[in-house]
Amino acid sequence: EPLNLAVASNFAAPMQAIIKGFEEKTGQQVRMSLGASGKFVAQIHHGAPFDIFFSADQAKPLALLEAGYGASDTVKTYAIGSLALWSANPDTDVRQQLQQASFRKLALANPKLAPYGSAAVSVLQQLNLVDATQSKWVQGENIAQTFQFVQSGNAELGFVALSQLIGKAQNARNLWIIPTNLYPAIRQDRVVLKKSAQKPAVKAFLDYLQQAQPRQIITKHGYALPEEVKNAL
Amino acid sequence: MTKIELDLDLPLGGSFRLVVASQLPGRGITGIFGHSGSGKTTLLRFIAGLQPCKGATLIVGGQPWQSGKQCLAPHKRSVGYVFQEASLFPHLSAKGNLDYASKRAWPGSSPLKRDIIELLGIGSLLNRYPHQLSGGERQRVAIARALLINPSILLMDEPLAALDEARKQEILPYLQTLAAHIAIPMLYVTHSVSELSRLADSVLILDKGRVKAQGDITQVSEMLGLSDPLHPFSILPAQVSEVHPHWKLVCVKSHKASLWLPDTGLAVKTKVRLIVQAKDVSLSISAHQDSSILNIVPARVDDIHSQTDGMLVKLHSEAGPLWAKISLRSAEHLQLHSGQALYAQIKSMALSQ
Amino acid sequence: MTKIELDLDLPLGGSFRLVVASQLPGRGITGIFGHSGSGKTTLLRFIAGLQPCKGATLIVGGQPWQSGKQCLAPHKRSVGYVFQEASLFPHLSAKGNLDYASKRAWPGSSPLKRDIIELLGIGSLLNRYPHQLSGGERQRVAIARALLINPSILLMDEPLAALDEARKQEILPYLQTLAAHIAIPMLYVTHSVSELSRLADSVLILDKGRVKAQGDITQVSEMLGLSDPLHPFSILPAQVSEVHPHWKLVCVKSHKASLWLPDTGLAVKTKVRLIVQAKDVSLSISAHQDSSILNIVPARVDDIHSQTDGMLVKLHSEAGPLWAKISLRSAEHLQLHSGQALYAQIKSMALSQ
Amino acid sequence: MPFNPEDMGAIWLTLKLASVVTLILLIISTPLAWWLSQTRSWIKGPITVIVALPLVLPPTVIGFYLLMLMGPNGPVGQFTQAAGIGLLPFTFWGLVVGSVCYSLPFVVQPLYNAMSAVGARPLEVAATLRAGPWERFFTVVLPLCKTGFLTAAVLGFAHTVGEFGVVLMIGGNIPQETRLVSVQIYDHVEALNYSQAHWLSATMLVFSFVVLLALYSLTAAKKSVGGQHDKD
Amino acid sequence: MPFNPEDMGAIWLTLKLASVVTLILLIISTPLAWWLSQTRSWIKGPITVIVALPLVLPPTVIGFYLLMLMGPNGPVGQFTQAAGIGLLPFTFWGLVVGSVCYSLPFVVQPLYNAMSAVGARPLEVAATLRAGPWERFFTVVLPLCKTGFLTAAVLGFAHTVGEFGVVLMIGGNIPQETRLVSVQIYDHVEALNYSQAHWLSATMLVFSFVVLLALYSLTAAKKSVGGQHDKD
Ligand SMILES: Nc1ncnc2c1ncn2[C@@H]1O[C@H](COP(=O)(O)OP(=O)(O)OP(=O)(O)O)[C@@H](O)[C@H]1O
Ligand SMILES: Nc1ncnc2c1ncn2[C@@H]1O[C@H](COP(=O)(O)OP(=O)(O)OP(=O)(O)O)[C@@H](O)[C@H]1O
Ligand code: MOO
Ligand SMILES: [Mg+2]
Ligand SMILES: [Mg+2]
Repeated sequence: EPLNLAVASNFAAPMQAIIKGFEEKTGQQVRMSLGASGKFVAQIHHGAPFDIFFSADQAKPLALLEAGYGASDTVKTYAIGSLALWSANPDTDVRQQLQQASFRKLALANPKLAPYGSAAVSVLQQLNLVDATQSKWVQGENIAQTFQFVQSGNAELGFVALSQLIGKAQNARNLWIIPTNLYPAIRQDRVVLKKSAQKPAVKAFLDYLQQAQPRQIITKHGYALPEEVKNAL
Repeated sequence: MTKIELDLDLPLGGSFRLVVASQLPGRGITGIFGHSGSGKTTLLRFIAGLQPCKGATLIVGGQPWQSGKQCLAPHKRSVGYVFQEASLFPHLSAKGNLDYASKRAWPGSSPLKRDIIELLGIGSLLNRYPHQLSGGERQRVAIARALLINPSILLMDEPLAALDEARKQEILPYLQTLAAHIAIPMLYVTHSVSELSRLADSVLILDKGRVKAQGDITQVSEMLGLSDPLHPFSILPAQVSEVHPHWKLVCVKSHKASLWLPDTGLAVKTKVRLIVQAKDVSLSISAHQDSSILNIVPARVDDIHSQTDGMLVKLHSEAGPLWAKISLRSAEHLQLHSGQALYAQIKSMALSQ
Repeated sequence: MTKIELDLDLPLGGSFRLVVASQLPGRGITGIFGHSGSGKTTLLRFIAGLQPCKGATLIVGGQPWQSGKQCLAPHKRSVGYVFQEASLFPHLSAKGNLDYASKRAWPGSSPLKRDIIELLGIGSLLNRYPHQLSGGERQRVAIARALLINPSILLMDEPLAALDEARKQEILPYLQTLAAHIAIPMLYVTHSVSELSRLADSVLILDKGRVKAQGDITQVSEMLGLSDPLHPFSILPAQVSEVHPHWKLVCVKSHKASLWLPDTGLAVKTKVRLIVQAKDVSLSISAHQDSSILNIVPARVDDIHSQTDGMLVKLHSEAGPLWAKISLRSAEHLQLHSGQALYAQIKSMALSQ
Repeated sequence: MPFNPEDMGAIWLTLKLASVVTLILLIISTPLAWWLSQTRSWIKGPITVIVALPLVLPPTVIGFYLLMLMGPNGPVGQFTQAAGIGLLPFTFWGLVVGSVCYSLPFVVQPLYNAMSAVGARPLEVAATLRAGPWERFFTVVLPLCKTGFLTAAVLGFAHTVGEFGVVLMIGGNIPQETRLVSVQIYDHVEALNYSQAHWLSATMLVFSFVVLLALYSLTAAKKSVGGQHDKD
Repeated sequence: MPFNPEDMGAIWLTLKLASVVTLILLIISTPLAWWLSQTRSWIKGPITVIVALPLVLPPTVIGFYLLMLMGPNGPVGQFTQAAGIGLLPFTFWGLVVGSVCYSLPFVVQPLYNAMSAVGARPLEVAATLRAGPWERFFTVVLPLCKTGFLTAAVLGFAHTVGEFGVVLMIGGNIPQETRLVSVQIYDHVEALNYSQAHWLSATMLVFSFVVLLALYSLTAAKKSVGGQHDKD
């Protein structure tokens, strides 16, 4: 019986690599469903056959736990996202443009739906730029759309996930990795669903996540690990 | 015998109402006659079950097709219907249209498909689609289709209106034979008095939705003959008494007189109906021997009507009652008066049966 | 004068080809005559611009409607077209259909809308939609619509086929007057010889897509008169010489003879065309004085044809060439032979103009 | 660029779904459209509108409501469980139900229009030629509505292939089972695998073009006469 | 539960968009459908299919491609900039363009079918009654295709109201400008604000039902005769 994972879209790439390693190692088949976290919650409420839910935030696993769908003591942060301000034009100085509000559109994820969005709003609040920029915001439903707004040049700059820029050559002008003190950590939590709590495959996968190889994959994709953040603080 | 008993009262959209309570004969051809808009099509549609009518009664050959609310569905009524417009299926070729009928033909002996196609002259058109046919060609295919369903009543709504005279002359006798031999009744809507008098055994005359007259064609012939007052005619029932192949004539006995008419292959004893147009009857005081007019019948003047364009003379002739239309000048010249004895002359070639 | 010059060679779907190179007169009524499928409708469609034809020529009243590839669009051709099927706009009421035409009428003096509606007897139907009209009613609305566009040519494709005799008798003279007074040419397709001979000044006879004969009706009358070999007729051009209101007769001069016919309000000097059915002509050796037959004309036997149903006699009469159809028995009785002198008798009431 | 096995699975699943859904849609819509075209009842208007109504909600939201209905606590779910079918969401047949609901108007409407245009006469003629209601339908209405059926099938098929909001919601994006090409392309785009997305999109376009064109030519090749009721 | 001002703004914007898009769709589709119904050219088939083709891609993906095309580096974007219109994404008119592209087939197809069903005869009659091509179109084709136009308008309107994949992608969810009800409902569902979502969905359904039914009754009220070319 395959292991069914529901994974927030932004974590697709690292999870794919992790699953590959896991399957090779254990022979256990894994099926990954990608999607928006909110959708997974609705689906889990209505009998979706998932075993573990890797959310894009902390609120949703908690809500599932409270609604009685999550197994107690299985909520745990599996990765921490990093926010970046980015422009597709290599000649743009993103920090300067943000300060002067001299752009047409600023892309960010919808703060109601995506933690990257609320993080971006916090950054703007910290920098006192909300009023100056709000009329120029364009919001993506998720961080992927936000990235596309910027990448297609329709928004001159935007708050994207650092993980989205991994492997793409950048310079110091058009990319600003936002200091973590400007926004609350974007902790992405997972939860095991109650009906799957006893499955050996679930346990095996959670164990595997603790190993070095998957942890390396996560950091390589631009995420931090909870322990490392703690260390950094 | 497929007698048709009808009783309906059918209002159509406010201003028109068709009221018919009648019995139509179960064999032969019944002509339905009436002005444009008098309800002929509506009557045929009711009989076919296409025009619903609350509370009507329709009994065909003893079988109730409708009685009050119980109504036999149209496809369970054994009718062949030639619509006033040809109404071929546009998605089928002429052949497809015919096959549609022959595949579903009612059981029983039926005329040969090949014969029907030949008679109607549509053999070369079979692969064409309706939009590739001329008006008359479409109508002929529609007639063939209605015959091929092998119905027990034929409903024909001006089937020959789109056809040329020659074609009509070919099809008319065929329909006549069909009605006589297969013994299915035929309701035949037409505007043509000559078609009517030639074909119909019995007639139903509609006027503004009401039955104006009905009965055997000889019974209604006076009304029918006067239905177009300017072109009156008389109908004489007759029986063939002799056949003269040499002269290509037959001699028929009508009332007390013998009349000659063209031989169209009639056998002795056959009953025929002669239509004598009033304008074809001339009058003479003496009986002329040196003219080409074969039929010279002693007669007595019964009545004289003055019309806008001449005199209409009602005659008691030895051949039966006859109308003669003559000019006022001739009437004066002959000093015509009621009771006068004279001779009615009828060209045999002007006689049709 | 809206003379119509035509030159077309139009293949239709493989098996049919219409070839006409001809000139049609620019005034009066031209009858288009021919069997079902002979190409009448196709010809009308070509003239109206609805049937394209490569490389054809069509010149109407000097204006080129088509010359080779240059082709005037249908809506720029001043035609009124009564289609073989009524073809009313289904989304418009009868009134809407009429208004569609009258709103777009071509400039020029035109008959009064009120008069047209009254003549066609459609005043009470104006608010109905086409599907609420009977077949004849639809056709009448279509005729009115074609008249209301006030065209300079009228194309009529069997416009009266769906109408009853009485209605026809009302409309025919109107169309005649129209063609004569407004002086627009009319191409009139019909299967009815009597309609044709009554209406048409000139005739075009089509046969399998080719022109079989064409010309003034008297020129083609022999062919026309024999077009249905079983019902031949002759056409005599004549002129009114006297009017006798008392007798309701007029006297017309045809060739050397004077003939009487019913007075339909003709004035002296009016040119008329008499249609004499061969079956209405009887022969006698002597001239009878005591009969109601008014027209007794000296004649000489020109030729005798034997037919399946009698003898067809070609006469040289003082009234002009005449066909007489008599039985073989009469022929023997009268010892008929070529060159024989005798009298042709024609009932005046049988004459129509 | 060749497809990975997941893409292949998604393509196969999509074709299967689109074919099944189109078939079911035609089967459901035909009587519905026929009834709408024939009835004079006052509920004709409301029913027509109700058929089109799902369109005004975003597909994901429709999916959400379908999920509630078909879930273990929803009335449909209770019924399917009682009937021994089990639960529909997250199964192939769940996708079928969802797609059918959502694409229904695109199939009903063209059929309804085509059927209305047939008019009464051909049916009357068929009735006098002994064809019962069913026969009339199959021998007259169907052939005269060919264009309408073609349109209906094209719209139904294409819309099912492309639709993903409903499918994502009630399917759960499970590989081999409910992961369709549309979802797969969406995933590729979301995961920023653009070249993969382009490739799959182009394939879908070309493939659909060929399928639809073939369907179209096949229908148009036979004498197309529907609607042209008479020529003089 | 009353609406918050954001919801009200979204409702208003949605109606505006759906009306504008439906109007533009009808204006574009009418000549296109007419051409398709009249032409005998071989490209009729391919064009018909191409019109339906966008359907096979998921709306979000269409939106993605539109974003690229209309962006500063895309050909359309370069053109609009050169033409002084500026860039279309994240503007109301960008949504209009996107919705028009995506809903086109639902409007073209019913019109095409209705127009094909008119047949040649009424046009021929109108031509002999001195009506030029335009006049024929307006006085004969339009009234005879009323049902087709109704269907087209209903499908186009409903689909624009409900569509959100394309709109999500090129709209940017800007209040008063590109934040539509569909997006709003979607957000509520994603954010697990279910009661808010139910409320808004119900409103949209009821409202659309009323609008569509009114549209429907209005058209049906006038003598509906299209298609029934003759009765005996
Ligand atoms: N649906 C309808 N609503 C209103 N009136 C109608 C309807 N159908 C027919 N009529 C009217 O009923 C009358 C009878 O029509 P019907 O078709 O039976 O006439 P008909 O005798 O066949 O005439 P025709 O010889 O011209 O074909 C006509 O006056 C017609 O206008
Ligand atoms: N589209 C077509 N394809 C093939 N043949 C056609 C087409 N249209 C007409 N025809 C044929 O052309 C011939 C002439 O047709 P047309 O309609 O002109 O005849 P018509 O003289 O008007 O006959 P009718 O008196 O029966 O109306 C017919 O034999 C018809 O079958
Ligand atoms: O990771 Mo998300 O929930 O698609 O923004
Ligand atoms: Mg009738
Ligand atoms: Mg014709």
